[in-house]
Amino acid sequence: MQMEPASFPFLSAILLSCVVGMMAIILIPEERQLLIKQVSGVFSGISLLLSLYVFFAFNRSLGGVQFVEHLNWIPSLGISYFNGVDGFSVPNILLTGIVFFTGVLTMWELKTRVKEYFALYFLLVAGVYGLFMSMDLFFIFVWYDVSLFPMYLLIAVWGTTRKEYGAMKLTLYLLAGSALILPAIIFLWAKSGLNTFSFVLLMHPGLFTPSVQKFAFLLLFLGFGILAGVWPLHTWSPDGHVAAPHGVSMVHAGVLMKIGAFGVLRVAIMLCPLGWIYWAKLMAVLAVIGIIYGALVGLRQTDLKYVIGYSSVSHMGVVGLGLSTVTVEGLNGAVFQMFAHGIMTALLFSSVGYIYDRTHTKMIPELGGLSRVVPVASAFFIVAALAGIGLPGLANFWGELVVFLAAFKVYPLFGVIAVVTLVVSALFMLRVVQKAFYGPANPRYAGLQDVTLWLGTPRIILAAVLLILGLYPSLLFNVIRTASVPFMNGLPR
Amino acid sequence: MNWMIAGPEIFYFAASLWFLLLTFTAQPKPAQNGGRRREYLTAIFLASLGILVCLASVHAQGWLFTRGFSVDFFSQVFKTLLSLGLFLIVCICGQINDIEDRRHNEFYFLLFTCTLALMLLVSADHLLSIYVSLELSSYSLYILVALRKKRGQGLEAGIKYFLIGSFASAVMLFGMALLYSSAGTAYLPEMAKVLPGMMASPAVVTGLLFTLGGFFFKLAVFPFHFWAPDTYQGASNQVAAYIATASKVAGIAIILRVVASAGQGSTYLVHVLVILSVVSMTLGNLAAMVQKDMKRLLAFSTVAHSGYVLIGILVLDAAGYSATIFYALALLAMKFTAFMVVVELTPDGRNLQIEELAGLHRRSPLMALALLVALFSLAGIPPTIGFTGKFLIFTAAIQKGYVALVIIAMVNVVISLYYYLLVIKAAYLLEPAEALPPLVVSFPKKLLAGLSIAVIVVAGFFPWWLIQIAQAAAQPLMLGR
Amino acid sequence: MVGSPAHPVDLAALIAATMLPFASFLAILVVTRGRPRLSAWLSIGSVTITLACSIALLALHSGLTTPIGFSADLIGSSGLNIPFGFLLDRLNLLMIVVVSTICFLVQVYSLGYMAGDPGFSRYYAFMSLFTWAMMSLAVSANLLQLYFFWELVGLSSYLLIGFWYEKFSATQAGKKAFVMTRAGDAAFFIGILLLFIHTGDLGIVNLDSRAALAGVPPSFITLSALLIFGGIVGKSAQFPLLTWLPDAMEGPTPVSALLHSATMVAAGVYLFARLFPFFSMSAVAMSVFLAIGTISMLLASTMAMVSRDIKKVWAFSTISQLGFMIMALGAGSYFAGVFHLTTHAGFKALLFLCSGVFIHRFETNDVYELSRLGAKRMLIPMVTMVLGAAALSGLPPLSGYFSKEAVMGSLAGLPNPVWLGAGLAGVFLTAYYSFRLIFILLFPRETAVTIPVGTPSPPPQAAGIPAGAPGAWAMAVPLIVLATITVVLGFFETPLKNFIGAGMLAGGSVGGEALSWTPLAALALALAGVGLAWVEFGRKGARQIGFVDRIPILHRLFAERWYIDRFYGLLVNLVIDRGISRLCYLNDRKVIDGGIDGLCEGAVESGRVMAVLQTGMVQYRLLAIFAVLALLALYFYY
Amino acid sequence: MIAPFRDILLLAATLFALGAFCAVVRRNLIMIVLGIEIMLNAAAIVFVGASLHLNNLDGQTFVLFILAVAATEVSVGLAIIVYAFRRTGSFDPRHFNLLR
Repeated sequence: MQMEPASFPFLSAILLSCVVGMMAIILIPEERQLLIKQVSGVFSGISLLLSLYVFFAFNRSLGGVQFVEHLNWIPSLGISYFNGVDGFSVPNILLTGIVFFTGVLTMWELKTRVKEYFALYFLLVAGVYGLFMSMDLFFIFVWYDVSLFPMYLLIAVWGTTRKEYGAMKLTLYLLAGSALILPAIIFLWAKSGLNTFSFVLLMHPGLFTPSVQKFAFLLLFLGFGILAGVWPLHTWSPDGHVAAPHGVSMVHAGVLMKIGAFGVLRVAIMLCPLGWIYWAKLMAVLAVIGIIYGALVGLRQTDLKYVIGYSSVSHMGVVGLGLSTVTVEGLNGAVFQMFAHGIMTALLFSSVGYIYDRTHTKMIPELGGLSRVVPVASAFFIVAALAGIGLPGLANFWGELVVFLAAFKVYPLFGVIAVVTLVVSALFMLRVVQKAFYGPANPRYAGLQDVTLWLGTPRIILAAVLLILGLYPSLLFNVIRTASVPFMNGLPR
Repeated sequence: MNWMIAGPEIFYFAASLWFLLLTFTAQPKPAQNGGRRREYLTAIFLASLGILVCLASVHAQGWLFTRGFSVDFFSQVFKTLLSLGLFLIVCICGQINDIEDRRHNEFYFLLFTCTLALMLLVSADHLLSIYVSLELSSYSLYILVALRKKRGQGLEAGIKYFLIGSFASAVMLFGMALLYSSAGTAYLPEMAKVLPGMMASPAVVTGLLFTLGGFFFKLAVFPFHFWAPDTYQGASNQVAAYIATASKVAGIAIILRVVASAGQGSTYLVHVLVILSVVSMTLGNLAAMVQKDMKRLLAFSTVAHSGYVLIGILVLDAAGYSATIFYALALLAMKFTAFMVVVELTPDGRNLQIEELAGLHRRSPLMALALLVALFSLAGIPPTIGFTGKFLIFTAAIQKGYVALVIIAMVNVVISLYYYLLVIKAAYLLEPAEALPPLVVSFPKKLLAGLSIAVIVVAGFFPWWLIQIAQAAAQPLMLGR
Repeated sequence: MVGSPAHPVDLAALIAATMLPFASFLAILVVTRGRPRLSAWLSIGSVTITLACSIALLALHSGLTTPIGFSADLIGSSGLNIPFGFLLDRLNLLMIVVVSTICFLVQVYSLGYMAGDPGFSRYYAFMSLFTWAMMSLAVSANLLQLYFFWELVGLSSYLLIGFWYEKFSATQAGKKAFVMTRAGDAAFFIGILLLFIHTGDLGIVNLDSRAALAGVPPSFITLSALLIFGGIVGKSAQFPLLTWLPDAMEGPTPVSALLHSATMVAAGVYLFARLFPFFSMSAVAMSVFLAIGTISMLLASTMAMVSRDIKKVWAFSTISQLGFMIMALGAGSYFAGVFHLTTHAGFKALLFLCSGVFIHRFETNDVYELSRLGAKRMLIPMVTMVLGAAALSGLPPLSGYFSKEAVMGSLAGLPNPVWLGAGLAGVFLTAYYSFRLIFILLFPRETAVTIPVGTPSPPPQAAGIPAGAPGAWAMAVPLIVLATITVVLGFFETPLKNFIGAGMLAGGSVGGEALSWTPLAALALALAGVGLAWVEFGRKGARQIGFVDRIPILHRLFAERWYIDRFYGLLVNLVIDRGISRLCYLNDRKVIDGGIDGLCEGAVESGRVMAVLQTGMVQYRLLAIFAVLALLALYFYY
Repeated sequence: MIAPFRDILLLAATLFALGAFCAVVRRNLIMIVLGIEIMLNAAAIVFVGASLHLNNLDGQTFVLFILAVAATEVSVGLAIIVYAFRRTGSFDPRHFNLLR
């Protein structure tokens, strides 16, 4: 795993842009709401540009870990501020940048307590960025929790339905996850005997005995799995989605669930490959149940956000299935699906947000006939819904294709179940689109004006990304490949 | 024997004498505000002077009173902590209205004597000096608790605190007697050489257990925690703050010293400590979940935190001790900030209910932020000093192989987050029935709040300089053994 | 790899033919949504270029022997070498010409039909999306690329069926169509994955060559062939998944003409022809295809006999004709299937466009209403309708006769006479129901004919389309062109046979040796069908009630589409919706949530108990302390 | 050694148990303090016995200090109890149960 130090510390610059943005927002007086929004727009734009630069400047041929920044932090325990990106984390950083920028724009019409909202929002995204770029186990855990506690306040204060319950449930679930991760990380640190938390050193094959790897993998998989919405532990995510305001649920569903999957990939799989091979069957079973379960329960929902919540559970099941196949395609497909699902869910929530701000209701029976009244806004939702079904021409298709292909090689039965779910998810997504958007023009919402260009930009960006990746997927696959191929070759059989 | 190594003790002895003299001077009948201000200012001046004296003598080495009173880096670090704790408590004693004005001099006198006693306790190396200094600090605390204007609560708390305290000291004394009888000597360094060999005999073990009982009282560990909820609720806010911070830190110091010297060999002791730590953690967290009164909640969280401290102690090696010292520092900072907010919110000194926190974010954003940071640090959420403390303790524990214990501790962290979030929810979410006036916070208080937030967050992010101090402090413990 | 590499001219033509409609789709949606006229001409312009290119390609490569290929590596992921590219051989050339002609004619026709509709530019956007998807599907070199566009065709059919989304029934039909085709696509997708895992390369040319598949076990070939056939069943509305096509008539009539008669549903048959050598490797699969083709052919024709809605009749007839094509291909005659596909595209589009004119003029779908309102007075549509119906039933001079005869020839070649008998019955029924419709239209009855209750009266068409005069020529010209095609195409059978037959790769019998009497028998049955229709509907005194209507049970069976719809409704609502997902939802709410919330309540309760313990009297506490110390001391002894 | 050290330990242990029992059972605050005094004396006895047994004077000095400190403890305790009596008029610990 060769490392290439960064000429200019881009990764810390991204982190800095979030933290400085937060400070700037805190300093602006509460009444200047527009100024706060503009400042947050500017800073999120900067972080997006930086992550775009990192994505395109990432040397595809060299692979390995790039843009490395290393700083000793607590030498006695071997903890170091060690940032770097490889094939797996570059797409996620770009995803965070996009969802962050569009999330800020989506909440442009927020009126209540704007300052605190954006300050906490920046802190949340700083935590997410930190986790994706850090190569030090200690810092992965620190950033994981940093992104956790603003989530509580964001949902509890600005949330919608059942916000206290949703916020408390979400925070306790995620903290229960961290209650499993921390012992595992320290256990690995203690068992390695190298007195270092740096991920690259711990990845040295043969460092841990198989029994250690199995135990640590189980703890890490359950810990991060809670966040990734693995089947039995997923009930917090629909409640969390529904309770959160749109900007937050964009980041929440779009990126936070990816932290869970990324955590499983980065910490659990790369550090304990034998554990991974041992537990792969369990992962596959839980993932497939998640896929079929999310789609089926989605059928029953009458609240738009619940539908999206359960569809995210189903899509994260696809990611889990990809990870559980212990093959190169499985990893490629899973990481691609993480990216595609992130963008799609962000678009879904952003358009629901727009509709909710106008109609003040998320219940599908009350909506209906919107397509005639606000054609462009509903068009965005329909595009996202089609991406959700996995229609070719949009990004999700490639993720699911590669994952199902890998799944077929290893678990043919699970592959069949997963493909059949495509039909069920088509049914429930189109049913939502039909009930909420088609049908006779609804007199109650006659007065709504359609989305203006400025308000539409976040959704246009997201839809464009979905389309570009749909037509030219190797843009992303080449990056992911640089990390998955060397990792899988080095895997002890 | 140069007396200068006992510099801090001498200074605080002089300060308490000064306040004793002040109590004799006849108070002008109408104790107008000026009088109270004067004592407050002198107290602050003396406390800050005390910090300087402690800092000056940080590197003092040596012993006094035929080795009964040893001064090393470990004791000096704790003395500085104690003087810092006293200074902070005195700062928030700006307007104590739940203690009559004419009692203020006694109040400060007792505070300074208690700090003196704790300093003696920290550097006590002989059973006798431990016993004497422990008793001295307990007695001054009993009276401080009973001083409260509201007769009912203060008095009842005082009685309960006294009864359980004296019971615990009796148990400790009996333990010490047994230890002395079997070890043949009362000096801790010699006992350290003799005791590990005799861990098999029941007398030594029960003796050690009973002795630790006395210190567990100070730390409010499981069997001896009964006094904590009532005392915190009954005592005035400032006294409760003092008990939560200073006396807890001293308790940790003396347990470290005794365990480091006496407890090396025995697995039995580790088992006992594990049982006590798990029970006190779980009991503290569970009971705190249903509390309505803010101080009672903080009391139970102290019981829970003593459980975490015990994990650090039962590791019985340098890493564990340095983690516990760091955790003591963290406790001081976190508890003080929490109590500072409680004091700020109740100028008239009444007991703060959690509902009364409603609308705090609007009334004074700084105090709300301070409460938020303190509670998240108490819960152990990463970017705070509390997390680093817990993290160090857990690394030490897992290195010795206590993985199950750490998982139980983490589950307790989850439970504790639940009730901390209830408090934060009250502060940030609930709106008060009638719009309360915005809280006016004087500039020094704002500065103090800002400083404490900075300490908690900065120590959370760059803890390395504090960890070095803790590790250096842990060395003397290991040297003698 | 794929035949001789295409030189730049072919490549440019191909890219223009396929990519231009996509460009116009994006342009219309983004730029010219506001101006309907401009977007209409943009779309028709791109279709004309596509038509020109495909005809040029056909002319250029008429003598082509080996397929021309071009491929680019689009999805560069490690384990997957799935090149995307174009493939040109005789079958493609024919298919792209058929598709582009029909698309061009329908788009011109829609100028008149859709004039004044609020969603006019959106309609043309979706039309060019469909053209792009269909053309790319026809020329795709790789099975996965074919699947890629296969689903896009499904998407455009969903969008076009549900075009008038204010109508609930339209959106319902669109959803039903999409989900049903999606079910078929799922099977197709699994088939592709199996193929990819076992052979490693999805190139169509590779799959067709017997050598490449030598190592693969035959049982596996049958399995993947059946799975891929699942896709064909879904797309071409064959037996299990046929009920979505009649509902798809909710969409505008030009859409039904283009998608649901000539091109989209034909994609399934095209795929069959495309992989014909692969399928023919397993005899078991071929017989299954034959059986399904026959069942759907007979089933659909029975349903057509009772339907009152003019578009639904033609929809059912499309299903049955597709059944014929699949029977022909299943019987091993490659040419018969492809030839029937081409001719059917011609006259079925013609029939739909004529009924479109009637609906456009009289705004009702009901045949009896149309005849009473004087449909027969409109000269051009009536004549072309009769011509189309004649071609459909296989009367001699028209193209239908030749292709039907080729199909019958292939069936005759089979050892088992059952297929031939079914085929002949099908010919008879086809003739009967098509001329039943013609005679109802030609001989209107003043009295409202009472039909036994239960036939679902067709919903009125969206009334928003004024029967404007200016559009008349735009609707008439395509009719005339299509009519000439149906008449002329029949005589091109032999050159087409040489073109298609010769170009065929190794294997595949080209039509068994025709039994002498089958064409005569077929003709006789067709005439008999027409005669019966005349007796029941054409004669002066006839009460225009079909022989089936007299038997209510049979009538209801056919009207209810053999209760397949009801079965699917039951399956979706009861089993999935109310059954499983309700269970899952309850499980979610009660079991998991209940469990964990219960755990938390338990913790809080125990907290309350602990708190109460604290408030005991002082002495109890002392007792407790002492007790604990004693226990710990005792513990030492264990 | 007049009496073997083990007997002294036994005596002290019983005395300690008696003191504890008295502190726990009696319903009068003063009697509780008295019980605790007995426990302190039991400890003093062990100290004296140990110093005799070990022939070193530390035990004796320890006892002197215990007596002094026990005196201060009683004075502080009784002050609070008398103060409580003047306020609530009863010595019964059951009355002091206001804090929930």
